[in-house]
Amino acid sequence: MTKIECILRPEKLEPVKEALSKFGVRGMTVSQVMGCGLQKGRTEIYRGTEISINLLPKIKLEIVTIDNRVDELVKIITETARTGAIGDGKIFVYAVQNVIRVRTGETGDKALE
Amino acid sequence: MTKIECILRPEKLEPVKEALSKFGVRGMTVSQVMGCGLQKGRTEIYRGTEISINLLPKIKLEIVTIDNRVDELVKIITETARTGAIGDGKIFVYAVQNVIRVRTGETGDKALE
Amino acid sequence: MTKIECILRPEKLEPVKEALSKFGVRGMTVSQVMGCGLQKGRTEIYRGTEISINLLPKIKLEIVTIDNRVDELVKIITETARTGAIGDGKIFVYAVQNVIRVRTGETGDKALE
Amino acid sequence: MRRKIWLTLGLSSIFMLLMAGIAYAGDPTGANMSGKATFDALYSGKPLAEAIGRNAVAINFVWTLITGFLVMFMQAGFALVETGFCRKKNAAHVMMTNFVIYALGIIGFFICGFAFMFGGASGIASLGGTAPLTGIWEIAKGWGIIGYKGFFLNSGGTYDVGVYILFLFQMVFMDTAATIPTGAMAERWKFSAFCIYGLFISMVTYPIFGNWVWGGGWLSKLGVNLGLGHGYIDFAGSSVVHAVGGLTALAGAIVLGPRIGKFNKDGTPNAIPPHDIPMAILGTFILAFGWFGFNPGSTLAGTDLRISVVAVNTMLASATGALAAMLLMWAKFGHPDPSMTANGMLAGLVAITAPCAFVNAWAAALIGAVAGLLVVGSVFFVERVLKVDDPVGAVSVHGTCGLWGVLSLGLFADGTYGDGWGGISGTVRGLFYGDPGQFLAQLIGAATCIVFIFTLSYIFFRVQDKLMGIRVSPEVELAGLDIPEMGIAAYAEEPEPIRS
Amino acid sequence: MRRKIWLTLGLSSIFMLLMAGIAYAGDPTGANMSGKATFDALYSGKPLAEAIGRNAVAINFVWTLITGFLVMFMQAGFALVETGFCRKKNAAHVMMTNFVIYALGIIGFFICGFAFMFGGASGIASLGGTAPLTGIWEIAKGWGIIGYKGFFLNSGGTYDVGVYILFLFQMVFMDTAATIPTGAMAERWKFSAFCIYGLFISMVTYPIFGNWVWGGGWLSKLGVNLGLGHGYIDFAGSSVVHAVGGLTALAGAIVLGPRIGKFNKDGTPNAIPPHDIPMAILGTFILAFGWFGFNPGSTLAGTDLRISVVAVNTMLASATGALAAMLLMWAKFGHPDPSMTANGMLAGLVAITAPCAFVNAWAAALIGAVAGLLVVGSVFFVERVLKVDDPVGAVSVHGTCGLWGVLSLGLFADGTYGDGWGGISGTVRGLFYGDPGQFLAQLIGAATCIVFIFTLSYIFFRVQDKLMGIRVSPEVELAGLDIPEMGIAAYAEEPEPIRS
Amino acid sequence: MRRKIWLTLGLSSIFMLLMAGIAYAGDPTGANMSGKATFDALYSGKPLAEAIGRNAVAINFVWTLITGFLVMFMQAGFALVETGFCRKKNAAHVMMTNFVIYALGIIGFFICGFAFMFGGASGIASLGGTAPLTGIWEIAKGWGIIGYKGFFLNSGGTYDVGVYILFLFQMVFMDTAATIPTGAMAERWKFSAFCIYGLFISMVTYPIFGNWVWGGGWLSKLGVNLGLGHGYIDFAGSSVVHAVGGLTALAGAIVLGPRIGKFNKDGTPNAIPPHDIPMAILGTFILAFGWFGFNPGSTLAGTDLRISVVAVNTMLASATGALAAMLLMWAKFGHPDPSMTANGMLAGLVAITAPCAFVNAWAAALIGAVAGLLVVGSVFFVERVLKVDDPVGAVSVHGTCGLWGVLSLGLFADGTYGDGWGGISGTVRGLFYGDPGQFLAQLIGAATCIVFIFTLSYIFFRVQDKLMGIRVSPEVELAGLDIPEMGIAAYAEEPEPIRS
Ligand SMILES: Nc1ncnc2c1ncn2[C@@H]1O[C@H](COP(=O)(O)OP(=O)(O)O)[C@@H](O)[C@H]1O
Ligand SMILES: Nc1ncnc2c1ncn2[C@@H]1O[C@H](COP(=O)(O)OP(=O)(O)O)[C@@H](O)[C@H]1O
Ligand SMILES: Nc1ncnc2c1ncn2[C@@H]1O[C@H](COP(=O)(O)OP(=O)(O)O)[C@@H](O)[C@H]1O
Repeated sequence: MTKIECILRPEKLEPVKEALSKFGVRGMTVSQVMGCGLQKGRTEIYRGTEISINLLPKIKLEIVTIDNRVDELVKIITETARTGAIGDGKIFVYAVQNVIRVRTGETGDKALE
Repeated sequence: MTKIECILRPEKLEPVKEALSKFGVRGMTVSQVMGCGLQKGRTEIYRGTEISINLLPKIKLEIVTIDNRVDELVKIITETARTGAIGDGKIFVYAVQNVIRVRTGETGDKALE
Repeated sequence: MTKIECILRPEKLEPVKEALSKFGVRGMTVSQVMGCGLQKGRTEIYRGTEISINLLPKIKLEIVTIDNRVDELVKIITETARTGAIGDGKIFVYAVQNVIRVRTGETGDKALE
Repeated sequence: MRRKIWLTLGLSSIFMLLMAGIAYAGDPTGANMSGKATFDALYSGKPLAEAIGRNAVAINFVWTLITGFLVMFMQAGFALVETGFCRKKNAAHVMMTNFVIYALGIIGFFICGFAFMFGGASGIASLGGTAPLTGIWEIAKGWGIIGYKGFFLNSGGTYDVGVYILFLFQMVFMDTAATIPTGAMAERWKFSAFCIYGLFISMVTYPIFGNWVWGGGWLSKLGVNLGLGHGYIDFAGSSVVHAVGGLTALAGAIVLGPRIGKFNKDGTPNAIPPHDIPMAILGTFILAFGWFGFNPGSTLAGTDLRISVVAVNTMLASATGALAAMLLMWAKFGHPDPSMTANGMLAGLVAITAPCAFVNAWAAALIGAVAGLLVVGSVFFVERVLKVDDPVGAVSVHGTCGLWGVLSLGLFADGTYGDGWGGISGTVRGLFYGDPGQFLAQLIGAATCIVFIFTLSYIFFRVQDKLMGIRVSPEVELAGLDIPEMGIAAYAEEPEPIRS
Repeated sequence: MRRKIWLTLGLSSIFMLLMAGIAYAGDPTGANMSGKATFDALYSGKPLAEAIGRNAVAINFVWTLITGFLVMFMQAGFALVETGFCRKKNAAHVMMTNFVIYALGIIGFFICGFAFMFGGASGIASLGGTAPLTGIWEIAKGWGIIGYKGFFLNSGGTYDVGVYILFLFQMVFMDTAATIPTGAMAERWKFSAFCIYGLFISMVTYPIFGNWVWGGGWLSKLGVNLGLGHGYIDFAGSSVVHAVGGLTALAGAIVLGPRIGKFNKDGTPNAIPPHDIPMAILGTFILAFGWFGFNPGSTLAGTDLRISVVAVNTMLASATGALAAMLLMWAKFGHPDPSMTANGMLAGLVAITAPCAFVNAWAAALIGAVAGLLVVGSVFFVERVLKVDDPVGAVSVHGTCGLWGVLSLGLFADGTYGDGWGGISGTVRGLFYGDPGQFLAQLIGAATCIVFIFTLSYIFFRVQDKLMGIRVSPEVELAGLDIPEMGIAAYAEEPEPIRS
Repeated sequence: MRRKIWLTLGLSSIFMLLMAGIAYAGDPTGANMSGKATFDALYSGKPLAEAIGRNAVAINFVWTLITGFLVMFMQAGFALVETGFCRKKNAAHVMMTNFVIYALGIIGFFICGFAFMFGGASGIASLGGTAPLTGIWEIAKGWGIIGYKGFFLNSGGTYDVGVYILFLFQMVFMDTAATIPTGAMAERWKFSAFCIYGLFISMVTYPIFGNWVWGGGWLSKLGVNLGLGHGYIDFAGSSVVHAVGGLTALAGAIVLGPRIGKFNKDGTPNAIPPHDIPMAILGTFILAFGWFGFNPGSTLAGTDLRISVVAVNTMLASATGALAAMLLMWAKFGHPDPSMTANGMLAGLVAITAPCAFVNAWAAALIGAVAGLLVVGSVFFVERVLKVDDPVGAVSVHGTCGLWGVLSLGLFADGTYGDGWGGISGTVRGLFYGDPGQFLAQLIGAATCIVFIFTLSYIFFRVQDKLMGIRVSPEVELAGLDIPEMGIAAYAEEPEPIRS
């Protein structure tokens, strides 16, 4: 089993969710994060004094899936979330040792069905 | 070392925390996330128009522990967090390469003691 | 590729960010979490009744990096974030299977450049 | 761009300076105005005394309306205090009960509440007389029980400016009482059940007890009938409004039971922290502001210059109440608890409401300080001894301190005001100033309030609970009442841009 | 430490008790005051009738100013309602438009708006006459179109207490109209474009239509000139203020187009949930409070005791409006929608604004209830049929219900008030009370309002859009207008200590 | 279910329509009321002039009380502005200082502040005379320094309606001054130290300077004693209230030092963004609303029709202040900074406070605009030159613009008002209208304010800091003052259901 962790633009959450749901992905976990990367943040002015904002709001989307769907999922997400401008985000892929469904106690791939 | 990442119902945080603390677990990290799975969300109506809410509030609980306590911990959490209804959540288990305690610089299992 | 996940005191975010940026780290993701460990929380009194607050606010900082920079990064973070008092936080290190840059579709180490 | 703006600023300044030169032909102080012309426009042909009297009535109308508006604004204060002290997940629900009670109360009072309460209030001279209000039903001569004129502001010729102004002023008082239980019963009360309650208090309990005190009913006649001082006196409603609200709240909170998680198995309470302290303090400020309508307005007369004393007493008691509660908490627990300090100010205000016109400044300060201590004690008593869960302290603030208020009048009334009150000549004096009869009257009134209001309300809530259930399900309570009951969360937490 | 505090409390109590003994030599009720001395100080040597008239003017000044202040406070209510109903990411922007419109409106009205509107309003007896306001330009005798005295409160001797008070009272009314479109056009309106709009409405459209109704213009003369009742009557501004605001809002929202994401490709609407319900309800309370200035204050006279009827009617319509909307939503969708309930209260208030002085309590309740149902229907109509995106329901609340308000006057005016209004002797009666002419006048007024205001505003926004663009870019809209337009987020979300 | 609701709605409509038929026997306009009866009830047997005078006093009581209440409500405005501009982690603390200062101030003023300030204010005719206030201590004949009657509203027969009303009105002014430093000193001030400060300003500095200007002290006698115009004039308190507050704030902020992180090592400032802009703007609205009590109320007389000019001037200056600050920021930094725009409105209000009764509309607009520019410059000066950290701009808004206000009176007073002021016959004229003496008096007053208030406050804070420490520890400051000092966070962030 594999975990796909995506850092996305907040406004891309809806389209990505839809694309995944069309593809049959049921489970995912979403959280609000802040990040910086090549995208450098911006400068604001409050009462005439500059503030540099170098962490920008992003969405973290986590999907744990059976191994053989990883590539497809990554493709869908990449395509849907891309705008081509700096700040589009990154996807990180990790190995998962085990998954347990709390409700039933099922483990492994079964817990993901 | 292993990381146990649990997605739970928000109201189960307190009982799980208590159960773990009885079992002697000292360290954990908690965050607020939103998720969907088999549980399908709900529909609200605002000013007569439907909104479908398909991400529901969940709690993410992360515990990094020495390898041989994993099974016990998973058992405790599963039992405490279970209601039997859809939406109970999932537990993901990952391998951790190293742990460092910032205060002392200790690493590995030591850092978890 | 490796992920360095640090749980830090909120007030240490700025200094750590600066130290990393001096070292040339461009990408990171930050989120607000709550945690407990050796640090035991505190007791507040509201209208004469005690509330025990056992989860304290922390910052989670995630950096995915090429393998050979891990040790240096851990060192920098440990040194900058340390106060010597309980509650300084922990660093967890994980293996990352793959990284994809959404904008370009680049993968692996390239996606981290 | 910048240049343009500077240019504009410059030019307009010059223009304005030029205009200064223009000669003024108007009347910039009113010195040249003809008062006679206004006299003719308003009172043409009327005798001077008639015109003077009409001016006096107009002054009193202006006073009574504006102070009434201030009291209406207190609804917002209650809404904020209660919502601020509750949890985020119930914020829309608590807000909504406080909002809808205003509308429900208006309708209930319009239908019959006003008629039951003031149907026999007869003439209020300062408002030009309210002639049509002559209907009161008595169980014996002088023992009035309930009024019966003014249904829909229409029956028996009550389409009358004097009647309407009385309705407005009294309606906002009633709604103050009605909104108190929304605090004590918050975070678990079913909205549909609440709506029915809203009609009940505005049409039944409040008007009836109100009739006895302010509508010419039996409690106000204890002086004439039994020789007890000037009869039961509650100047602006420590009991009629606040204790009624507080006791209803107590009955309701008992029937509802505590919120899930409030008490441990061993009966010890847990603290459930408020979600927005600034909101609650803003609400307290609004209440303290509105109280300057509540108390001084209750003269129904701007021509009664005692209004200045009433206002100062109100202010002093609010201050000593807040400080006493703050110091007590600080001394006991090491912090000047903001929520209890806010409760303390309200406690002082509630307590001074009954005696405000009859006591002097030092007594007002003392009454407020006692209320500030009392409210802390009462909160602990309600929570730890009675084991009743009152999220905002409504029972203690309004119930306990309301009762203290009416008693304090019986102690401290200093004999400088109230000549002829309750049909008894001479001014009003409390126990410490030589009139134990007045204190006795106050005791009877307070006891009546407790017995009548608590009993009736308790029965009402019990019966209603049997018939329809007045509490939401545990699932709804745990999830928060906002979405299941209101269909919407108070604060949308869309995953939207957040700032670093 | 504790001991010390107790000691202090104890000692000060004793001290205070001691002070009670001190004899009072003052005048604690005002009974011994010399009214004669005040008479001499204020009116020395003046005839009694002159003095009585001056007192009456003073009463009316106090009344008009204070009610005007209440209306000014409604600006805060609008700001909260609109901001609460919008999204977090635009909260500073919405708040700021509501804030700046107040300042812009003052300046626009000061420069020429007031002169255009009231330049020929002539004498208002209750305020001691506003003698200098005699300039109105007529296309034919008795068909006034625009006023021309009072520019900068300075031209033609208008530095005059009567003129200034009229300015203040009318300025806050104008600003109410001006702030309405900030709701319907929220979350996508460019701030610089908004600023220009602010001058446009306060200097052009509002004053001109206002002149026709309140400034002695042709609509107010339909009675004298054409025999239609007492001419077009809008007591406190259902049309002059609210429909003007609502129709301008409609034109603006059409030109701006809907927010991104509001409508699906098939034209079905999406719900965009509000970010702060308690804020919106607090705003509604403030508006309902301020409305007690809006309607009763519009007598410009505390000596006109009808103010009590006006106030009660206002209150009743607000209640029935809220309850009708709530019950309708509850019945249709299963929840008492808080945002629509709040809209319902405002709808009732808007509707009763025109007829409040001319109808009785039951009619007020009915007018409010109809408005409460109407606003729900109108919201659906605007959204689903017109496909116009109005985030806060401003078009429906102020536009639709404003028009219903002026018509309802033509139906329900009961003939107890308004003798001599519009230069026509006899009281004002609606269709149901036997005067179809009055209803016709109301129809003409309403139609004029729609045609004149909507057309002019639509042209204005279209031209402005051509010239400078009135909508922000999609990127700005998606990111939220706060940072790009205001330079700062409404709520800083620094990663700072959060509590468990 | 749905059907039932429709049924109910239908039936009640029919019922109401039926009721319309009922004949009305009341008095729906007040036309049939007997003014004579009210005359007899209130003034039976009194001469007509006495009755007229009493009516006038009643008008003035109503006016003075209600405007005083509005001023009291400004406390809520200050609390919101200051809290909104500060950070989340200190929100409960900032709110609490603003809340508790109200209570502390009442007590301090009650004990001796009022007596020091107004002990020798003697008769205020419009309020029926305040006879008992005759105690002032003079260093030489006509050079009063401090009053000594009215301690506890009790000494020397001051249990008097006229004295009480003066207390109420003046107390809320004092509390306005007292709450200003809570802004400049926010986010680092120890609560216990703050409490002592609260007594200091309300019992010592404010009353003494106030005595010199409003209590019959030496500054008000510069006209009679030295021939400088009408003596130092500050109509509603640009200096007495605002500059006193602002200068005390400056002294306090200097002694406290800047917040951690405010200045970099090289002395350049960092921006610390506000946590709630809508809250701050709501507060600004409340302040602007309350200011209509502040300035017009300061006539202490509704019978003084100049109140309309005062109110309009206040409104105009608030608008030009806001717009000037907004345009300046927009031009310089590309955004109409909301926080500075709000500061600008307050700046205009502060500046017009002294001259509001003596100038005309165009001058008011100009004074406000200058204040709007001045406040921006002053904020930069304080932050970048003085290196003083003032989180909310209190020093600039109240200090700088307060001083500008009193000087502007000396420039622009136009000679239409103030006959007999300060014991000097003739109206008040500023430099531009021919009276340099008046301007000189204003300069002396402003200088006295700076020297006296700043020095005394600075010494006070320094000494207090030595004795007990007035600043929280760095740990507390970093963590936020809410939990360590108040025991509770302003906003509970329990992990509770959040919405997607
Ligand atoms: N090395 C990294 N480790 C963790 N998170 C990262 C890393 N690089 C980027 N991110 C996350 O991805 C987001 C987008 O990165 P950015 O470099 O701006 O995008 P891109 O390079 O694809 O244009 C960042 O805001 C941050 O949250
Ligand atoms: N494949 C997945 N990847 C990531 N998170 C998931 C996944 N499946 C479920 N979750 C998380 O677990 C929560 C509960 O899942 P759900 O399927 O509703 O529970 P169950 O199947 O145990 O009844 C979801 O809200 C989501 O946050
Ligand atoms: N075993 C663990 N698993 C997950 N998170 C942990 C663990 N131990 C500690 N943490 C996180 O690290 C934070 C600091 O831990 P703590 O033990 O108080 O620090 P230290 O031991 O270095 O003084 C905690 O608040 C928690 O968020």
